[in-house]
Amino acid sequence: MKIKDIPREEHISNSLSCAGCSELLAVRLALKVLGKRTVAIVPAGCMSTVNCYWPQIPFKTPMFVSPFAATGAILQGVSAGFHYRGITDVNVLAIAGDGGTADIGMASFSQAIISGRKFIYMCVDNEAYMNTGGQWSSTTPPGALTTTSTLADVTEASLSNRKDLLAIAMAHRIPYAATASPSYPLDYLEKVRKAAATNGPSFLHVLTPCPPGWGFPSEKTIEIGRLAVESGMWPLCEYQDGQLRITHVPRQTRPVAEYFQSQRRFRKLRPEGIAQLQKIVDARREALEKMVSPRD
Amino acid sequence: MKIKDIPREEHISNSLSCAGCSELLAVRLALKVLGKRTVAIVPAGCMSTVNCYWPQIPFKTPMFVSPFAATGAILQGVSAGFHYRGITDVNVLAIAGDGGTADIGMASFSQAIISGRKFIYMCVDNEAYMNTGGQWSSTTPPGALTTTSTLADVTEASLSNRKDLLAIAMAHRIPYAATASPSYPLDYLEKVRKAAATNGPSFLHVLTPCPPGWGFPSEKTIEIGRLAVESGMWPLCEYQDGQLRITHVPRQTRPVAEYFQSQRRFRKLRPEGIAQLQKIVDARREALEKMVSPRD
Amino acid sequence: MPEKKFLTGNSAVAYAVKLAKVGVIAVYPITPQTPIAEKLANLVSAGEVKAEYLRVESEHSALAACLGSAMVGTRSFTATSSHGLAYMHEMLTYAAGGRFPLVLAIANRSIGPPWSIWGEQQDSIQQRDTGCIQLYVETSQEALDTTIQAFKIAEDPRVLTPVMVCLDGFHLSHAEESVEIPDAGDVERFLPPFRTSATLDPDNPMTLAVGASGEQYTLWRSEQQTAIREAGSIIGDVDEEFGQVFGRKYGGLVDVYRCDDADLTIAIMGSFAGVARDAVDNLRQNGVKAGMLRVRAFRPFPNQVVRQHLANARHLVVIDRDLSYGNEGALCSEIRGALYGQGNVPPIVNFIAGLGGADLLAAEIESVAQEARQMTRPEERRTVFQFLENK
Amino acid sequence: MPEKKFLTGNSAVAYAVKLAKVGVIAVYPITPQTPIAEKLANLVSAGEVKAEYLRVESEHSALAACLGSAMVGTRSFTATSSHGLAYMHEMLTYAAGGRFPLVLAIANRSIGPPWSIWGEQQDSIQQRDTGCIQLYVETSQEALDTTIQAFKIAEDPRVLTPVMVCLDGFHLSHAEESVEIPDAGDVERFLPPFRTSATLDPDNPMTLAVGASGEQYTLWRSEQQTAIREAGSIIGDVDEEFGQVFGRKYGGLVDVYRCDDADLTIAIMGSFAGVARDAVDNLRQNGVKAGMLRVRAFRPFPNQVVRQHLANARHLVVIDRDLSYGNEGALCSEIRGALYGQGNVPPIVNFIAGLGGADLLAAEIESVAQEARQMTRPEERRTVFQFLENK
Amino acid sequence: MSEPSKFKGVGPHWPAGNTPLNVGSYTRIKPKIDVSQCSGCRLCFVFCPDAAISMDGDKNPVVDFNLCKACGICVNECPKKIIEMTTVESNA
Amino acid sequence: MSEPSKFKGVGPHWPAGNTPLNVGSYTRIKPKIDVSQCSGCRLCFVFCPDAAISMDGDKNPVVDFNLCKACGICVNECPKKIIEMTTVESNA
Amino acid sequence: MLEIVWHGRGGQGVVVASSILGTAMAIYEGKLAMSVPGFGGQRRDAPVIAVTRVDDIPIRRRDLKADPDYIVVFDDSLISVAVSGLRPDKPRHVVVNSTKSARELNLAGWEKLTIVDAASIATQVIGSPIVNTVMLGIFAAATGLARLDSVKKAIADVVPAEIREKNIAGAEAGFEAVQN
Amino acid sequence: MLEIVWHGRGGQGVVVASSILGTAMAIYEGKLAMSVPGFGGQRRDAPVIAVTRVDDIPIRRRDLKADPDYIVVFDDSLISVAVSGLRPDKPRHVVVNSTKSARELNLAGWEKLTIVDAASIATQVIGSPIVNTVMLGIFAAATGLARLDSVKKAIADVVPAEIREKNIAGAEAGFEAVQN
Ligand SMILES: Cc1ncc(C[n+]2csc(CCOP(=O)(O)OP(=O)(O)O)c2C)c(N)n1
Ligand SMILES: Cc1ncc(C[n+]2csc(CCOP(=O)(O)OP(=O)(O)O)c2C)c(N)n1
Ligand code: SF4
Ligand code: SF4
Ligand code: SF4
Ligand code: SF4
Ligand code: SF4
Ligand code: SF4
Ligand SMILES: [Mg+2]
Ligand SMILES: [Mg+2]
Repeated sequence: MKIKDIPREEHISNSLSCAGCSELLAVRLALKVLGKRTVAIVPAGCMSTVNCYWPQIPFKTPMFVSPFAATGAILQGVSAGFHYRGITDVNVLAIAGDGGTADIGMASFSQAIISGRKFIYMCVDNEAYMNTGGQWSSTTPPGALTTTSTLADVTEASLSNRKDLLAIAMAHRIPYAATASPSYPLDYLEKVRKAAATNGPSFLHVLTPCPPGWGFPSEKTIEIGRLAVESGMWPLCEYQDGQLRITHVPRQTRPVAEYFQSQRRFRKLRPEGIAQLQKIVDARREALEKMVSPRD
Repeated sequence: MKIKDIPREEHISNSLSCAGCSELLAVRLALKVLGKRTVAIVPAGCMSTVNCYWPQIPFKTPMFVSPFAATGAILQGVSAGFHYRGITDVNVLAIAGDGGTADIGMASFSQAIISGRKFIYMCVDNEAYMNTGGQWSSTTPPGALTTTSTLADVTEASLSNRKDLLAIAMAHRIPYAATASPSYPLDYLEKVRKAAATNGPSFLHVLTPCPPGWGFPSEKTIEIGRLAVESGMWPLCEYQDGQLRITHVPRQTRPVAEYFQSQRRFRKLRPEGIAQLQKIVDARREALEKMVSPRD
Repeated sequence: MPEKKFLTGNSAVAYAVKLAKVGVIAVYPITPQTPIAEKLANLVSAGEVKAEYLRVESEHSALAACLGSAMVGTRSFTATSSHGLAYMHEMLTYAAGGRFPLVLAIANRSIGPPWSIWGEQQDSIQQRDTGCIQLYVETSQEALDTTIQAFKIAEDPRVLTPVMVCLDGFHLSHAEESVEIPDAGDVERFLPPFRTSATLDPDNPMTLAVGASGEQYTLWRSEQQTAIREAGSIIGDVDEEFGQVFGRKYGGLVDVYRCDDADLTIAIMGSFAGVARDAVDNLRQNGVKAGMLRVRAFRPFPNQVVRQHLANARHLVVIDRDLSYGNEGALCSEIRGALYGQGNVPPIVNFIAGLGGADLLAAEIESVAQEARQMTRPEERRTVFQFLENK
Repeated sequence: MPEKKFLTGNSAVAYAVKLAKVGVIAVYPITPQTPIAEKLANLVSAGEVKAEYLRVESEHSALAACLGSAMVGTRSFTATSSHGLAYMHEMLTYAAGGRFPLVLAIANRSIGPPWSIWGEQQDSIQQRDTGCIQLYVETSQEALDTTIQAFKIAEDPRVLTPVMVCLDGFHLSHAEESVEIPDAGDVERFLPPFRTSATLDPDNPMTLAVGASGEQYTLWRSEQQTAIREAGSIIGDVDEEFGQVFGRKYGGLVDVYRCDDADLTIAIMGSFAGVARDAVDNLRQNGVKAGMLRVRAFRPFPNQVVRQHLANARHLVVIDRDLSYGNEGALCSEIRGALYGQGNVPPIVNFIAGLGGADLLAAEIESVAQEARQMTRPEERRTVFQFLENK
Repeated sequence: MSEPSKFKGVGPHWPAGNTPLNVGSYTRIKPKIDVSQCSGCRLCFVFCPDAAISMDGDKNPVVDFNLCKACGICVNECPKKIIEMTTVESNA
Repeated sequence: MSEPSKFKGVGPHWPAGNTPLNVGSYTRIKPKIDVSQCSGCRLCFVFCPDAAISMDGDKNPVVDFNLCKACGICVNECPKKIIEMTTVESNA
Repeated sequence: MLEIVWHGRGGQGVVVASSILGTAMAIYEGKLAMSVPGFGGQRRDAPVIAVTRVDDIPIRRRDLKADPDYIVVFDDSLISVAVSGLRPDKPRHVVVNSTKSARELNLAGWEKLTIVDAASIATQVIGSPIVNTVMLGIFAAATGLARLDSVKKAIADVVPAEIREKNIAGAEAGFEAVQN
Repeated sequence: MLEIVWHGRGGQGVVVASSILGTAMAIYEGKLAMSVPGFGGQRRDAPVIAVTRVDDIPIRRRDLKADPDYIVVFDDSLISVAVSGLRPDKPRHVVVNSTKSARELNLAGWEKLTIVDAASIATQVIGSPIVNTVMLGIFAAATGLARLDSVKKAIADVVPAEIREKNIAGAEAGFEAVQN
């Protein structure tokens, strides 16, 4: 796919989201690829709240505001219902936050994967409960401040203290899963396409920088996303047929410090903490490269 | 540890379990190693039902019958409460079934691991909802009949169609996790000891053959467990400090067919299915060996 | 052709689901409901029921999955009990507020602790404020017939509200008796194909379950209230029509037994109505003009018919297989509400019985009835616990 | 030394939790409760509160975690709203049945759909049958004082039942007003260290939350009922004692305003009592002998005091910020139950108002009151929805 | 608050794409594009979260002030740096 | 059913290890061990789910008929095959 | 109304026996019937009861507190339990599976008494010691309450296909054992 | 009872301003006060209001439907909204942040009117265009309702430490801008 091939038709606009919201951007772009015949299941979270309050209804495609914990189950039901009625040309898409996926939604997420039904589960991860004002979630990165975690610096505990949704989805042997970023639209949309083409459950874990929540000016949204990838904080990978691969190797790799300094949420992170995290990120990058490189 | 070192003191007896129940055996043996100062959190399931009905109270150590979905959360609370009160000499042990762990309990299980608190989460896995009469759970193996899954034979879908709790726990980077079987008491109890010694969350996934649920005579309970290990259906492994290792390599390896023929629940499994499963098991064994062998 | 079978209440429900041609079934096991899940699983794998059978991980998800399938135009069914129903609480509110026409069967059971797998109506009573319609049945036959009626009620364009069919755990869910299975063709004629208003349809895109506040919010809520009150008359109509087609009807909102001239009335819900009937007969043999009022519809609560049938009662025994801790049995206080302000209302004994699966015997009802006859002042009130008074 | 601060209802609750020296806090975010969770997180990380702060994955788990910590002898606290409270439903029943003395703060909010983050009391009303004590407060000061009282009530050996402190979302949870923060030493004297009966203790091993049936089951349930009824008097005593120590009290079960000689009474719960007071004053200026009855304790329901204070009322307006779909507002039907059988009871207008966060103005109450005055026959009943009647 | 529902469907549901409010109306600074220098790379169009930029013809990006929230992303991401924020009097 | 609670604690909780019923009382077939040949390996003791076998002294396994459910595991697992099931008249 | 109480142990098929008799009476004998299983999560070997009620008018009670006209005991270790506390106010027929004599079973006093070694019949005919269908045959012959034919049809309705024939044969064998 | 209504946009600190004035009145001016924030999940730039109520007796109403004695407008694009529909039955004082004249703002009719370019003061003194504390100073000076000193103390109570001093300075600057 090329930039020029990105469809012009818009399926969502006039949303009440904050300026520069990349969750909204992720949704907007995904719908362009998935098209009109897509039904969206959107649990409580920013993407429902800013898009569901009467009389302002920004989704042009069918959308259901789902109970916070139930996303995976609603997906199963919708997918099974279409299947029962022999309807095969509709994409079933969930758009859930990190809290809605990794925390309260974990059980129904997990079971939805096991169900083997056909759907796309997209987690838009802004690494906190933003709709309620930015509380800690289990994907909040070490060293990041939230309104309920004032963790001032990295501690041994805090390092393991984060759920890796891709790893969890892989542990479920999901047919297709990937990490992505709207800052890399072609990589992202290619993954959306593959997810839609998967005959079974698929999972997209999309990092969605949040200006007010992370503390950066709204015009930097795309830049921050790029920085996350280039600093190794957010590797772009893909898991298919049991194989993990890296889909984009950044030309230049930046120090994580740059990433941390770009956002107020990391302001309490001290040099030692940053150094420690740099090590971890380097280690992870290595491990990842090993993991994907064909054995011997 | 030697057989002779297994403490004689009994902490549970006169339980209403069926004859030859290996869940009860797993609990009985674990309590021997953990001792008097152990509090057990037991969600709805056979291990609570057969041990909690007034006036028949078989546990001699403190026990709480937990709501089905809440095990992980109760663990967090108990562990935090002890910590707040400065009590450090009590083992906090959960005894949950496969349904209580892999299905309804998945979210609280997942969060409990991330909490980093100190506890032992033991899943006694009889591969179905036995307390309610043997319905499908997400750990029911392919080809096994339950009262809600009459799946007559192995299908592509059914193969991925099973949650691997060890893999999921590893994806959470849990400090200590292991698979075990009461048919190998020394291996099992050594793992219980290590779990108790872990300063953080630990997970024990124990295969517990169930005579009425699986359809074999009660005297075969231990034998079936051995067969599971020797046939490669239930590898005994351990995950510690990010490393996975095999703790017991069976002297002889048996064909999975033997395992399937030993239980009525597999009666509908046809030869092709068995052959297919043999392949999968062999592949898994290989993969596992590779995974644990130090890289080059 | 109708066919006679010897069935438990649970099996009767399963056959009703088969006859209703349900498209999606999502049930999570729990005693005493489990046999419904198992029977349906068998019917599905035997090809007798052509439905998608979903194995979800909890009751919250079971009802959520049904919402999902109903939203894309598929008739959907779930069933549960006790802790399972409690675990569904949020979803019940959601299904009712979203006006999703679903049918749930509830095999009534107590909620722990104290744990008890046995019968009690606390589980569904605790859902009285969720906006779901609640129908309580007495026999296996009524369980089957009411489940079929429930789909028609729930899907009526004027109603579009979930219906819970409540059957007593074990006493009804597990006891077997003769049941006539209606002819499939008749049922197909009686029950039109699934209709719903809120759908996820790319050809008619909508946002479902939107947000609102103040005035618009209140408007939707008042419509919800109108719909469930309306259901009051529709429940009666559907029962009547059912009677015409199948020759069996149950009185709609309430079922009365020897009530007309009764000056002592026993109000009750569910399968213990059987022993209440015995008690009524015995009392009458002993010269007490007794009658029974069996409330079938607890939501919507039939204030008016209750008033009608209790107009002449001079003594009232209300049997609750539940308890609103900190007040009294729920049926009792709702009946007080119904009779409020009427001329000389009867004094009430609230008999809390059948908790934790306890059997209830006609004799026990009779002795409470005798107590009730001693009470004369309308403001007198007594709550009697089974077993404990004689201690 | 007491200290004056300008606080929201939410902050007031957080300060109460601090003063109560809670040991474990497990709160999951949800609007409008979230500021409680955030304030407590700050106090903990600032070292002002020495408690374990648990970040659980849901409200079901939040309450479960509190059960766990209470079980090992630690005073524990959680707070929630709306869908969060609904998601706790099973655990509320569990905490009450297991007799665990916990305190929950509920920032009242509606439950969707229609989604609304705004105030409404439906969420806690839906929990009326779970066995938890429910106290509704009017001001930030009362929120703080009642939360402290709640621990003492819940932990009383005669009660051992969870207490929900309910404050209206936004109107109270987010509005700021003057609050006097009691002296820490006084609170320590007023509130003894945490006591509970059900503990996981290796030195005194027990099995907690056991199963039972029939007679034994009924015995435990009757004890649970006795305890929560008993709480009725204890709530009053604790309020009295609080008054002696801190110079503020709230009337215990109910708070009355110009009721003694009133022949039109407005019954209400929560922070809208303020405008009800204005309405009463205005009505009196227009020659209507009006009064207000603010129900503080909805569970246990204070049947007797309600009867007492409404003995002379000739007209009654019951304002419900909730609705039991298929019947009427919950406060209304519970009041009917309380007055049942009394000599000439007043006709009631049930005013359903403040749904989905709607403001309620004194004038609106007054006009409904005028309607009520037109009604004379006790059996007359009217349900009036805010906004919709004038349509 | 808007007038209550006239939509005749049942329940709290609403036809898709109904947006009486223009979210762009809040801000009076808006991007100005010097189309003369525009390469037509479309990145501004792609990255605008609010679908406020459309490509009229194949070359010229056009900003819809009714939708634009003035986040500045287009300004930041335009490789040619030909977009700048300017204050507009009426924003619609 | 047993008599209602006399235990004075509050709520549905009960002192640990109270078991008025002997689960062994249901079955009248019980294992018989030929201790003369016993090696003292203790496997029967280890594998008995119901804690019905205790090692009296260091060598002799003893079966408590009140606890034994006659599952047969000990018979199956005894390496010396010196345990057999026999019908007993009274089982306590 | 006639009440039949069934006594056995978990695994012996007491509930199924009651269900089969109920089916026989309700479907093939033109009666109204109800079968009430002993409630609760019994596990193997624990005592279990079930009650079958038969009448010409609708049956209203669903409890297990029966005043039996017939008492069927699958396991003679349960006899004392089965007959204890029965008022002598009406004739009751006791049917027992046992190798013992009436005296050994302390049932000497009962005039309506049928003792058959159903276990060995079951082992021979069905190939397992599960006596429930054999006892049904014995019950039919000894009491005349249901025709053997009805019992056999009911077995066919209730018992899973793979073991159907055997169990019908078992019922026949039990029936004959009494006839002769 | 005096009612002050604050108008601004999400991010301009309207709610905090109301909270600060309430604190000043309640804690430092010996009055009773209540601050009612505009409810709901406003996101940046959306119009927001807040109401402060001040009285000598307990304040009972908690709604946003005020009949303001004082109207404070942080963003002059909101003036029309702010003054629309106000009955002329009582004197109301309007305080606006603007560079425009009364006529340009269509406020010519109002005798009690204070217009100050608070934005530039804020940018100078605080270093950001967030005008809420500056407007508080202006409000204090223009209305005399609260002493500057009380406002400064209240700011110290409400505003986070790191930006406290600047905002106090901002209030002072606003106050002086009116004084002179
Ligand atoms: C059962 C339940 N608990 C809590 C909430 C409140 N709630 C709504 S959205 C939300 C946070 C969502 O966070 P996330 O899923 O990460 O999505 P985001 O807003 O960050 O996009 C919370 C806590 C709810 N709606 N339902
Ligand atoms: C919320 C809820 N749903 C359902 C149940 C019913 N239930 C109790 S135990 C059980 C099955 C337990 O299965 P598992 O966890 O595998 O344990 P096992 O009995 O197999 O040892 C079920 C479904 C319940 N107690 N609570
Ligand atoms: S808070 Fe963040 S995620 Fe939510 S709408 Fe605003 S920018 Fe988007
Ligand atoms: S069913 Fe299986 S797991 Fe449950 S008690 Fe019996 S043997 Fe044990
Ligand atoms: S400023 Fe933001 S919203 Fe406006 S056009 Fe540019 S990218 Fe779109
Ligand atoms: S980003 Fe710049 S160059 Fe590219 S299309 Fe937009 S305005 Fe033209
Ligand atoms: S038969 Fe089973 S229960 Fe009895 S002693 Fe042997 S192992 Fe234990
Ligand atoms: S297993 Fe056999 S040999 Fe070993 S101790 Fe037991 S009886 Fe003796
Ligand atoms: Mg998020
Ligand atoms: Mg299991």
